[in-house]
Amino acid sequence: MSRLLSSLRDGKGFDIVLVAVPLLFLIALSGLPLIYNVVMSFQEVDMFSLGTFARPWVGFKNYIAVFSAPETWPIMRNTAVFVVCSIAGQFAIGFGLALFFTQNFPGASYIRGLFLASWVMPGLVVGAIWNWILAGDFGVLNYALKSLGIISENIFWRSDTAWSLWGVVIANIWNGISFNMILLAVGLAGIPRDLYEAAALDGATAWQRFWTITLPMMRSTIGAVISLGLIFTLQQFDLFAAITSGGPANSSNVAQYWAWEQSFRQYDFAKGSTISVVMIAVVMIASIIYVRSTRHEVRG
Amino acid sequence: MTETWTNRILLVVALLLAALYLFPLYWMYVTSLKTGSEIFATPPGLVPSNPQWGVFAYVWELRGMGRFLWNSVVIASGTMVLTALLGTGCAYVLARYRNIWIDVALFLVLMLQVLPASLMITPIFVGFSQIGLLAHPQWAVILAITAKSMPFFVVLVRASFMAVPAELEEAALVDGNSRVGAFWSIVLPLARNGILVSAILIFMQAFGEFVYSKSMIPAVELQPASVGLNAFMGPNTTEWNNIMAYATIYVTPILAVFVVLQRRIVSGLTSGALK
Amino acid sequence: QDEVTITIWSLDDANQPALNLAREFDELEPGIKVEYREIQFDDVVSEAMRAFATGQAPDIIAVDNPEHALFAARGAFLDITDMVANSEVIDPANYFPGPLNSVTWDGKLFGVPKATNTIALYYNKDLYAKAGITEPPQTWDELVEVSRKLTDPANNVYGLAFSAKASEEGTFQFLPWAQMGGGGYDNINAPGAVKALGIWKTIMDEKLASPDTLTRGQWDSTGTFNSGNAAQVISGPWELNRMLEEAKFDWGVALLPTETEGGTRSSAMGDFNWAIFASTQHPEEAFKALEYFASQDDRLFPEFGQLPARSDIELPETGEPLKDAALKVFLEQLQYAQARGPHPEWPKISKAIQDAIQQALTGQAEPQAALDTAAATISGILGN
Amino acid sequence: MSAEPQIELVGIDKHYGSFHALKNINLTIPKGQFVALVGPSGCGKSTLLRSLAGLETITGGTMKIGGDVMNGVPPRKRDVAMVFQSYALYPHMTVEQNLTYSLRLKRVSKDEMKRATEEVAKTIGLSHLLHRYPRELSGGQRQRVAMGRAIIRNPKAFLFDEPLSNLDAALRVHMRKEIRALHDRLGATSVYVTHDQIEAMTMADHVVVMRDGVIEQQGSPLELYDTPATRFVAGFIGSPAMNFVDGTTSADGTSVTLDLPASRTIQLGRQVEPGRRVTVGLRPEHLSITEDENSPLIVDVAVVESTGSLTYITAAGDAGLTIVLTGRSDLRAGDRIALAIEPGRVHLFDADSGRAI
Amino acid sequence: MSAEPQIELVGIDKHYGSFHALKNINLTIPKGQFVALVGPSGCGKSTLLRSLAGLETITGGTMKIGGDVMNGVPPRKRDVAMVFQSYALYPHMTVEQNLTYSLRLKRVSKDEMKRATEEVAKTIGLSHLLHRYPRELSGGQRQRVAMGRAIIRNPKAFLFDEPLSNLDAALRVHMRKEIRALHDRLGATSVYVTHDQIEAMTMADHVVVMRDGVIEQQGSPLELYDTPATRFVAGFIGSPAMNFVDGTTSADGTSVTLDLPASRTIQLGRQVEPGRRVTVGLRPEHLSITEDENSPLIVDVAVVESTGSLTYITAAGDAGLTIVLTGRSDLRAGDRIALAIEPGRVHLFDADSGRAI
Ligand SMILES: Nc1ncnc2c1ncn2[C@@H]1O[C@H](COP(=O)(O)OP(=O)(O)OP(=O)(O)O)[C@@H](O)[C@H]1O
Ligand SMILES: Nc1ncnc2c1ncn2[C@@H]1O[C@H](COP(=O)(O)OP(=O)(O)OP(=O)(O)O)[C@@H](O)[C@H]1O
Ligand SMILES: [Mg+2]
Ligand SMILES: [Mg+2]
Repeated sequence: MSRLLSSLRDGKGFDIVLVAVPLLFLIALSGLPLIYNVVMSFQEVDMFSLGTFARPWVGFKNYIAVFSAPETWPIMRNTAVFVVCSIAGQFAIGFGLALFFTQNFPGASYIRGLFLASWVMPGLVVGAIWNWILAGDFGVLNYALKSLGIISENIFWRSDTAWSLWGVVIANIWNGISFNMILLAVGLAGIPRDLYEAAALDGATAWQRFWTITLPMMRSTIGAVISLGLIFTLQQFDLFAAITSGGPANSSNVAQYWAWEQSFRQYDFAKGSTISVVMIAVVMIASIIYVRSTRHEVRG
Repeated sequence: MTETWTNRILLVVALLLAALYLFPLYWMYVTSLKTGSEIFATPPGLVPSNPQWGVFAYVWELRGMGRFLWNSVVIASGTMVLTALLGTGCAYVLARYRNIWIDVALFLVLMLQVLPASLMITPIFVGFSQIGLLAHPQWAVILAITAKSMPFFVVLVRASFMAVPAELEEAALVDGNSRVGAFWSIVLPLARNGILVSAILIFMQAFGEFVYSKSMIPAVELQPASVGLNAFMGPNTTEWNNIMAYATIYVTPILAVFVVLQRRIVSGLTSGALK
Repeated sequence: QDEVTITIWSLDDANQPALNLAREFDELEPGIKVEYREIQFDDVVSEAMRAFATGQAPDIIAVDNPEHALFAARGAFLDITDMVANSEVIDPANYFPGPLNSVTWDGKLFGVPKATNTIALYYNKDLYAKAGITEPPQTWDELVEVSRKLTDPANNVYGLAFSAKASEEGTFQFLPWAQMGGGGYDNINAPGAVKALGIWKTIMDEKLASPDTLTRGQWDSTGTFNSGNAAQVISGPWELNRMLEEAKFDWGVALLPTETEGGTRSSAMGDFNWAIFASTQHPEEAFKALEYFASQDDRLFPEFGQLPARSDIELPETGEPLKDAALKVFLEQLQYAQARGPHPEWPKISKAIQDAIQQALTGQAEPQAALDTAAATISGILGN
Repeated sequence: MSAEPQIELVGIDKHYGSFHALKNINLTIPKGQFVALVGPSGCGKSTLLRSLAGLETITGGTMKIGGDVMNGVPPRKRDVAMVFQSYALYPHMTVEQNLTYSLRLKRVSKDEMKRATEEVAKTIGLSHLLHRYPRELSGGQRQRVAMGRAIIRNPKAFLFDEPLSNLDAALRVHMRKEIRALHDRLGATSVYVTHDQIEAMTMADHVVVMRDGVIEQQGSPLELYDTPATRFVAGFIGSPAMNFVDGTTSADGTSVTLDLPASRTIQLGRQVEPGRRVTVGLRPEHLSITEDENSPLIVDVAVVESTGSLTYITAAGDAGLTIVLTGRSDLRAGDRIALAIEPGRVHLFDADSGRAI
Repeated sequence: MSAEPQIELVGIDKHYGSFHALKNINLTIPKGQFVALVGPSGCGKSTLLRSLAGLETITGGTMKIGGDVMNGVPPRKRDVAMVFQSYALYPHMTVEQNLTYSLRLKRVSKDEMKRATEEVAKTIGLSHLLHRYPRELSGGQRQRVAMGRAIIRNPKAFLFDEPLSNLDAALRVHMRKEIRALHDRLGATSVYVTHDQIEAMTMADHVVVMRDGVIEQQGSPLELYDTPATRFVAGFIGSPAMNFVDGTTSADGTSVTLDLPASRTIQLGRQVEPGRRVTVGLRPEHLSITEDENSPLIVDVAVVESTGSLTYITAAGDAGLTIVLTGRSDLRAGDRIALAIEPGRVHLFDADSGRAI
């Protein structure tokens, strides 16, 4: 008993408890639902059987159905474009801002805080506002672009199949700037100053210092931010619901919205789960890449 | 002299960037002050011609926002505390070691948050109803949100712990502290930037959470402001100004608080620690 | 004595009938306690399913009429045919056929219509006058013609507004056209339906309606009519109050144009139905509540602005000339309103129709091909 | 001072991955002893200290402190104080808080803490900087805080890892005295890593010389100086380092012929195995300049350096003999000088194994 | 070596908030000179070096390198190499990458980089550790990497901040030679901060003694040793430190009466102002033990310490005189000894101002 106690205070027991409790909690609250979804993707599901695991098994039927649907590949392509462009945009802008605000000019820290706005605004409201901003006829974005002479004809961000996905990407980039910026700012704050000093003496320009010191030292933060960005982007839902509903003609539909449509519009839970399982597979690959990348992290 | 000038230029640039970025927020503010027809005017009016200041008091009263906001605060605080309690230690251990088990744990942590809430709610609802947790809906929601946001917290805070030199913890151990104590008095304060910011983000996320609360809290008295807002935002609404006023009341104080709080991200927390 | 609690879920808020009637019923019946939960339009079915699956379903629920069959066909709703037969308050004969049809499955009654609505053509009389148009269009071609005249890009005015959104709203708006053209959900590629879609395509291609029609719901589309940015709009009576308040011009309502002069009329039928869950412990009390609601149907319009689904209720004058005129048209249009389905797989059928609309309007498929695909999908769902 | 062992290391092994940092270390330190641990950079001194503190898990062997086996015992329960080579100051605490951290853990009373802080701050000369943060200190000041943090305690053992390396000479002399006085006053056991010969020789009761993870020799300071067991120890102890010249013992075993250009012979003053290849060790301070024409060592001066009190002369040639003279010298580069050495001060090592003969 | 000034500091001031770290520093360093910067811990040495490198913005004065004013010029453009007191190794780079960082920035060819790395790695003795990361190195190894990173370059000036403090004696001697050889080969200008007297005295052409942010004295090493301008410099240069005893000059000004218990008089060998309060400075190495009964200094031995080659004797009493003897001594604590000093070696300082007389 006292050995156990002392291990808890001083030894491995401390570590094990710290990890085990949250992991068990997570497995119970997130793992089981995940499994529930995976199981459903192999079953036939209707409203009566939502409350149980025991449902007729159908093997890969749902998968075959999903992959033979004509909209599948366009939607997958949209998803890829949406994810890649959103993350690239969020990260680049977020990093740029974070770097900008490391310049310690007066007011910097307050103004930086304002960039949390997109995180704190409720998804419903964000969706509605972007809906207006992107509206074709009376939207502010078109108005601004026209006033600046960038476009002459209104762009129907929401209803033009060529633009609809980009409309949501823009909104989503805006949405993700906050968390990218603030987390990268924290990461930047953790880099010892003297490394920059040494690099400056070694003749590195600001640009070279960024590439050779900042980026590698930020490795763990960047890995975390991008992998979380991926997950958030793959969960972005409000914007689709508010702006395009995946339309027109699925031109802005993405896997997560499609999965939701299948489950909660068509009430085809099995198909919804199947799509989400396919998404899980994608995230799994990304997670493995992230976890592997942590091998090269630098411990302070 | 030159320094103050660069500072001024930087400040101006910062303000411009903020203005650009904050446009949607601004739009929320002006919309709340506009009259119904002004909202859909073409071209859009950047400044309300006849600001309806009374809208805030009106919405506050009408929707009983005090109670909603209080519920939001309760849920968000509960989530933040629970997440921080469970997640901080986990992140610390995941940062401290480097082996295959850590990889597995990290992988699990990431994987466990991949499903969107809308797909998680059904199994969670079913599970909670079976163990009777739905009788305490706010608790149920706190637990559910915590599970959803913890991986986020863990991955981020882990990155902060990575920046704390291991030697400092060792020094504390030699000075006679236990692992628990060293963690508490040395490692934690030095990782506080990351923890603080992540906790803020979690709080804000939980403050706006909506999918779980909507499904698990049937009683209006216990619902958070997000659900109150949603109830208000049916597909056929004319009250955009009221909705935006609601959103304004909902968002602004919390944003203001955290603009101030996040200032504590200061650089060089560990400088001077090591030779 | 034991007080019985019954739970009612509905989307109505404090300004709408269900919540008020439920309160009244609670007051009225000392032995019955009513718990009321307001649910958002989008969540009704999913919440209900989840609750039903975990044994926590309410006693009474209000569901959108096309989704009624989804529950009825699975036996989730209580068969109230016999209760209605014995009831002194509810008489099926008093209801419009459309709404009644939507609560019927397999010849049995699984609920009571809560209210009803339909769509018609609103038009801006001022803009008509400016364009020299005197009469609202009677046929589809006339509609296109009139819209062309009314469209005025320089002033940000479109000739027409409607919704072709990829949601139930799109189906709701298109189905009447298909039906007027001799089609239906089970015959969606009838030549008249193809023609109807062709007309829609013309309207979109010529920008007689805003491109955002593709992603905008009826409510927002009507908003552009109210602000003078569209000269006509196809929408329902739920807009009346807003329009009275916002529209700063003279307007009128006309029946939906038909395919040909004097051709078949049709319209959509909307709004919710009451149903009792089969799992209820208190079927009698629940039915008593439905009876109370039905008994108050005559208050729906004067107090809450909703149209009762009943032909035996005379709607009183409101004193608003515009509104009263409009109401007449809607009541006439209601005669032709048809229920969607009923079919337990309605969401999937509807989805096939939406896909066809969107494909055709975005130019990804010709109307004929798009509707053929939809027809094939639907017939697969219908099991033919 | 009693002789009961306070620290006992038996067969300690430590691997970092595939790198074998400590190899079968056996060491017994009696209570109250002051042990200096010396050895070239990277030989494992810090590793040994860290293992003693419980910061590294040793991969083999038994470690006892105060008679109790310490393998697996957490640092907290070992009751040792340590000065880290890298300082490891708590960056979020002021100097004062850094100093009192361990006392606060022990819930020492406010008064006593105050007294102790003042005393230690005076010893390390930082009384005026108590409210600074580590990042606002100079390198030497940081090191002094690290030192102060250890000596404020009253532990079973002190572990010092080059605690004075960044201090100036005067302060270093002062601290040396203070540390030794503290050690004596507390009767504690101390292990002291240093690169400073004078520190090792003057402070320690016992010196342990390490090399590549192995204890090469241990003994009292003068033992190591006078009778180094190996060529390595001989070269390591003493500054400037001992000069080494290869040679062969004469047929009678009383002298050595050096491998220097004009083959020279030096007397040993004792008898060794004849005709053997040896390395001769000559301490710079034992070489003196002589007028004797027959001196066995005649060299050309290459460099003359003076520290003021001493003069270092480096001879030309491969061997590059170093000579230390007291005071100044008028010699200049290029002068030819003859060197003398007392026979009793010649060290001999086996040319192959390096063991002393 | 030409005498054109390479580094010129005029009236340099530096404040850290309210703390005045450098006060009106004036210093001119000719091209090719090797300057040692010494002074007690916290006197501003690192600050001065960092200001030279452009890492601290000076708050006053003008700084020129190679004739160009450097105030406000970024570090990168100053073309100086620096060894940081805190090493500042790049933790995410291997030893090799750390070493070659500056070369890679200059896009030096692969071959040349390889050659340079090998050469430097050999000099610093880390050839076998090129693929390790800094966290896997011992303290001394880290310091050597920091050193290597500076010397792989070919800059206008080298700035060394205690670059050898964590190395053992043998390695230090080796590195000392290498640094000086490199300096001579490149004809660079070097500023070298050290606490090691021997380093300062043997490596430098010029020594600068700082104290509390002020330059106290500068000159050649032996100048400082022989004719310290102040009591502070006298005490700082030379190890062990000079002994100081207060006293009063005699009426004829040729001797001083010390304030020691049995008032003693020592001869000065020169004439000074009579009846003046002075501090007498006696270097430990200039005191010798004499049999002369009339010796002016008779003390009791308190501590005898031997480093092998030298013996330090500390006398009892407040003054605590230190004496250094070559070789060993049989003296023990408690013995009474008489000390002699040559009159020419007595230093005199004004008792108040500390200035040399
Ligand atoms: N950031 C700072 N804020 C306040 N004071 C500082 C700061 N950095 C250094 N100092 C003070 O400036 C003085 C000079 O510091 P500096 O590092 O130059 O000393 P140093 O001569 O290098 O000493 P050492 O030999 O101990 O390294 C010290 O007293 C130090 O406490
Ligand atoms: N984490 C590690 N991984 C691999 N090798 C390591 C690690 N830490 C230390 N070493 C190696 O172990 C050896 C011993 O290191 P240690 O720090 O004990 O040396 P030291 O004797 O203290 O040297 P110094 O005098 O330079 O401080 C060194 O060669 C070092 O490179
Ligand atoms: Mg070490
Ligand atoms: Mg310094």
